[in-house]
Amino acid sequence: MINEAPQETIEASTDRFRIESEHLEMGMNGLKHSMNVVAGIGLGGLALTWSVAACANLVVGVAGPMTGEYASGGEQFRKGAEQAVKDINAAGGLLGQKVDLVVGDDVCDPKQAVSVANSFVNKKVAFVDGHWCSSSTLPASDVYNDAQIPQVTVSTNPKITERGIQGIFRITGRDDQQGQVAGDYIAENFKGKKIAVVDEKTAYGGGLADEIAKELSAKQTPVVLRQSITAGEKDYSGLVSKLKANGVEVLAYGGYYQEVALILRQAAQAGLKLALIGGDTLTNNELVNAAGPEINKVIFTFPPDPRKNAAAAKVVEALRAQKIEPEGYMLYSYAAMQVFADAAKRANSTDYAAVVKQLHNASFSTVVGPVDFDAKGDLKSPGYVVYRWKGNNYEYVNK
Amino acid sequence: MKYGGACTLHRLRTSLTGVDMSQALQQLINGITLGAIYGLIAIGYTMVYGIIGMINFAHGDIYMVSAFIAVTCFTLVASSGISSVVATIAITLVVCIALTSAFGWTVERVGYRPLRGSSRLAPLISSIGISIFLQNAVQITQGARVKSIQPLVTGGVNLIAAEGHHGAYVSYTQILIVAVTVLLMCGFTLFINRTSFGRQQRACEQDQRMMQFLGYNVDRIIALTFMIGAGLAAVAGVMVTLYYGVVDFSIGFQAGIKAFTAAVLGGIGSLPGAMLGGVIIGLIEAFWAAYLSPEYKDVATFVILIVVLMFRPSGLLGRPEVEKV
Amino acid sequence: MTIDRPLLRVENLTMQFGGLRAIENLSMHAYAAQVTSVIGPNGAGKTTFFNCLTGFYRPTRGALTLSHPRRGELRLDAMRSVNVARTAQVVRTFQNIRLFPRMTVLENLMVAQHNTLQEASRFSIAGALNLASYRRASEQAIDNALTWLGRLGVRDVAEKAAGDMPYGVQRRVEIARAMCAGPILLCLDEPAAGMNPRESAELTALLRSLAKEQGIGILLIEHDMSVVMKVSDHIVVLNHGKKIAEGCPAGIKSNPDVISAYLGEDDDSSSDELMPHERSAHA
Amino acid sequence: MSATMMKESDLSLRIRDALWASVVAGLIGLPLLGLTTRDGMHGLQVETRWPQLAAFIAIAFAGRFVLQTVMHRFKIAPKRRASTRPAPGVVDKGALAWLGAGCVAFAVLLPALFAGNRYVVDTATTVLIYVMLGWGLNVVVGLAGLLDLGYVAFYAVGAYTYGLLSTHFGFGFWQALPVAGALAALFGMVLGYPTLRLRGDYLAIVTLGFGEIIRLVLVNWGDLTGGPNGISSIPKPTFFGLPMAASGEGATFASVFGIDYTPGQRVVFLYYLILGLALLTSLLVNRLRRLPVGRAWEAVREDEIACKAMGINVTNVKLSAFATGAMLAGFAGVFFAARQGFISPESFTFPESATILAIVVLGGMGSQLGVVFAASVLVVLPELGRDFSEYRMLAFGVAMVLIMIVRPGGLISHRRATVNVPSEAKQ
Repeated sequence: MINEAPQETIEASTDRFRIESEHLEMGMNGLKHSMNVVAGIGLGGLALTWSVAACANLVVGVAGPMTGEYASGGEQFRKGAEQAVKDINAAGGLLGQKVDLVVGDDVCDPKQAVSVANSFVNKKVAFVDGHWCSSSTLPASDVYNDAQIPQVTVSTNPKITERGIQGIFRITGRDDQQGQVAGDYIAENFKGKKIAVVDEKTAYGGGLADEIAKELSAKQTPVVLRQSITAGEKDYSGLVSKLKANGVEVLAYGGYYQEVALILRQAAQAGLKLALIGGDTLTNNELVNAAGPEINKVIFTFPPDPRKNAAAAKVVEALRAQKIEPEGYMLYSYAAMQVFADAAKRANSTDYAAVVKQLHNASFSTVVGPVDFDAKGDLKSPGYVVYRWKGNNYEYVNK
Repeated sequence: MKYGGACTLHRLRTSLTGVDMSQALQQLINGITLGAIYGLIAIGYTMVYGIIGMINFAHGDIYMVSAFIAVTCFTLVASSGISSVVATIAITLVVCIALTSAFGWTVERVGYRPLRGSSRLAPLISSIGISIFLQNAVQITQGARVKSIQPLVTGGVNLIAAEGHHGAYVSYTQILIVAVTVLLMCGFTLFINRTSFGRQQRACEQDQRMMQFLGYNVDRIIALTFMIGAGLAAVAGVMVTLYYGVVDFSIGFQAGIKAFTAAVLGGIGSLPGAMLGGVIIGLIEAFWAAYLSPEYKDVATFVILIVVLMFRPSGLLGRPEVEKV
Repeated sequence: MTIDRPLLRVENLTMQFGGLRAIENLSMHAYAAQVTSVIGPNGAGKTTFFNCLTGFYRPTRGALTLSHPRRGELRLDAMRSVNVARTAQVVRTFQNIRLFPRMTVLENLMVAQHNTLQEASRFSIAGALNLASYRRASEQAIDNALTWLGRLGVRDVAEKAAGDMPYGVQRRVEIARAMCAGPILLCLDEPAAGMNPRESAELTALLRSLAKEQGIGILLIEHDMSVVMKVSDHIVVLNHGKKIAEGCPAGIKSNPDVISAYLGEDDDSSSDELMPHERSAHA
Repeated sequence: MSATMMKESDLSLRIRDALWASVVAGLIGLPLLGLTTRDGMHGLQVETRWPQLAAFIAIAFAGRFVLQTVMHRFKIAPKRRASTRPAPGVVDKGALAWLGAGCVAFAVLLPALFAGNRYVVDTATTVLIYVMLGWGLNVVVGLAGLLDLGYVAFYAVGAYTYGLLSTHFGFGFWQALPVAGALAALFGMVLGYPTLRLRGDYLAIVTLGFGEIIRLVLVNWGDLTGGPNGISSIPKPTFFGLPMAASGEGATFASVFGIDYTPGQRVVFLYYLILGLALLTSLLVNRLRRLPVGRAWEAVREDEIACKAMGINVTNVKLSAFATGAMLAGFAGVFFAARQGFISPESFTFPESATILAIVVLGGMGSQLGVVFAASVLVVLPELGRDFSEYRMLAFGVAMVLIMIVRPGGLISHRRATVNVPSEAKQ
């Protein structure tokens, strides 16, 4: 009687939760219950197999970090896919079948990514839109390759398409490409300024920063400081005072927006004026409030803003009507679905070989513009453009 | 590790050439500020440990919750048209401490009281469970996006203003943080040493059974201890929100580990120890990050902790336990 | 059995904690096949003496020398507690019983034979493969254990958790465990505490026979005078860390210093200690 | 009459108690449920969710009240001082043995029961990895009583050993396995050494520190470990040299056994592989427990001083425990790397250590079967929750708390004696 009250308060948090709490109780009262839990694996499995059996529709999957640190990125990604599927079904489905979308949450954790991949295989998905993080896409793609499921990702780590997997495609550029673009921009526009290249130790950030550094040295632009920090920290005063000591004016940063916000704020607090250049993840509008007034110092590379495409106008409208701003990778996720649907139509089947063949050879017109994949599965013409944040939205930088 | 050592040495050489006093001073300031925050959280760990001899793994997340409360509160106050900075901070502090200590109480009631007297690991696990729960509860109810407020206290003092922007700079926020911490520490020490509750609390640390026989409500004392710990974490939460201005549901873990390390380094169970440990760790991080390799600063922290414990198995200020035969 | 050369020689042993002298210039001998008792009022430094002897404390001054039948002269004061038990084969029990509470009584006794068994299990490899050599060793260990449990009359609890046993039983189990470790000098810290007269009478008989038939030396700390007087060949009386008397039971009983040491004690719990048992001793 | 009086009084008592509960619910609900902030055009804006908060408080009240009433009705006394000693076996040995056998049988048949259900088999594989880790940590925490919060470090050592040996020197799974085990054991001893003098929570934080150090080195020592990119395309284990592939150069499992290859085969093979490893682990640990070293582990947990007085070298005993536990983690790590084909520091963070420790404690320390159940709960629960992913970790946390409260000794708190009186000696 001492302990129960707060349990109730916990239970209260959601009705869904109570469904689960049934499962918990299994654990509680010793053995026979626990036995049920072991059977729980079975039940879970059965439930899934049934759900597969139940729907004769065509199933496609979208996978990304729906929870956790990068949840907002995953959310954009999911919304894009949902919209695409909605539109496809509105247009009478695909090959006469209604399309169902299943969502997989990998929390950007490689282990969970594999688990998600297997559950997709189980649900007999015909196509996977994702994953979002490079570190999830890498292990998951093995499973999809195994099970012969075509996949279109937005992960930018070069390695992904370098492993000779036939069925994986990338609808964005690669870190090395955007690194180049960023590097060039710095070399041209910040001549003679003191430049530092910093990255947080993530698969994404490290790769990007290395590419920027490479490009800078190629352009004989000196870098006064090359540094790595640990993502997830809150205190970057060490880095800031190091930048200050080196009189750095331009900071090229490889990493996610959370750290960017903190670095900018702490730099401002230490009275250090910085221009910051980063990669595609800085499109996330969380950065706006997080960085505060500093936001206007942020420059980043991103593929041409699809919202400005005529082809995207309808979709953008539809999304805005639902109070969803189609920012970041939302439209790319949408485009991935489009590409698959298109390829399937041309192949007149969702069979792996046929679809992949189409994806490799045909060229598609999507909300992000014309899409052409090369032999490795990368875009033939990955355009990266430089943007600058202005208040609540970003715009092209006119060189 | 070897590589790490090598590269740090290299960094040391390169950075020492460009180093000037002002940067050292700057890092000293930053380090102490950071240390003050760690210290405030560490006291929570150390008090709880002192009284029930257990780690409260949820403590870091209580601090995280308090940071979120602070964000909400700041926003509310701002929108309610109160412009005075002092008033804003005061109100927020009060609200945060009140609500957060409620969390502290709940944690004790849910995760600890039912398990009193059972194996020492049971409460450890339940507190890990609570910590996971809090993180996800916040993520669901408050959203996974980072919350951020505009800097409330701006400006500061240039200590060595001389050679351009190479001066050491103390922001008013930093001064505020250190000041509040010092005040709190003094008041708190008095509270523990002078008040009757303080005496009861310390008596409980000595011998709970006896206190029970003497007719004191030990449960109540323990619950209060948790609430006080949470209250201090709340202050830390507010300060961090002021200092960094950016909060997300994952800040609890990092800070928790650091504060816990601080508590152990200083000698778990000792209040001055917790503060000392906090400052030491803050300084290690600040200087290591500035002069050696930022990516290895946590390694440094833990290595130093281990070395200290190898020579002083019960921390810097902890009373060494004699092997009772 | 020759009692010419003492088994244990204590030469002006001094143990100091900060200002407090727990033991001061204690010199005494203990012989094989004999029971030597160390008595004295509370806080006389008896247990401290045991802790120095068994390597838990490092003496401030003085020498503790054990003449080991096979290993020769061993300086106990220079040894770590592990080696005192392992090399010098000086095994002790504890005033506040220290069994392994959650393990069964039998397991407790097996742990006492750890080193022999570990030897036999050859880094656990022979053990893991359950080779004959190891099986034999462990079977021997088991019935060695059972024998000792039998000797102490607690064999029926062999498979019970040691911690759940009543006090008296735990005491006897602890003695059995000590014997399993194969001591040549056995140090018992108040073995009779918490035993009823009958039990302590049995204990007395047992200790004597242990000393005689096993030929081991027994050092005994005991408050129960009836036991002490019956069992001891030699008694050393400590008070405030100093030796105030030494000799055979009869001599000690009549020794005025001893009487005053006990009766002089302002703490009367210890003063009445001598008298009643006196009577029972005569009876 | 007086009886009704009684009822009345404790009814009001219960109501007051429930009110108190709802007050607390209100206090903790207000900042989380009641208020929230959203990014507005300029800075944050506060939104209120009074209905949810009200519902929350109401449920807290009702729940508390009902609970009290139930407890009152069925006279369930709140157990305040749960016993330190494991409760006398929940069931008798026989039943446990049968249950164990049942689990093994279920495990062996599982791929057949869910033929072609890749997901279930794969999840079961994950469960078994954790079972193996749990049994390994059990040696350190459950038997030797050394609280280790950095266990994942040895798991990482194993995984990276295989990852590096296979990608750089072309080691196969089976060659790498012993190497990794040995290396992990070595680490176990190296890391164990400084902690020998420490007890309880000092030990905890130091081991935690080691875990973090290893992880940070993995992240930052890019030249060796590939840093955050980790190591990818790690070869899958082979069936006695026969690859599990559609058509490799030379013979494949499928071709040799004259069956046509399906990707499912590999998953099932991996499953049986880890099942085999796990069963071996179980045998080993069970055997060690019955050996002098195993008993010494438990003795050290029970009373170090008594151990010294028995002439047991506590240092060696502790180190052997660390080494054994680490070795098993190393094996598990190798399998993990082989199964994932990709490893990166993200997989070896503190929460992982916490989960493994939780498995050991929830299972009931020292109980192997308990570990199996706990691992199933902690792995399957989030999986079942995948479809409403947000709430799954929430439930996970609650589960840990609830299990601890309901069974502080763990699911199965039952200690088997390591030695019995031989039957012929009984009389």
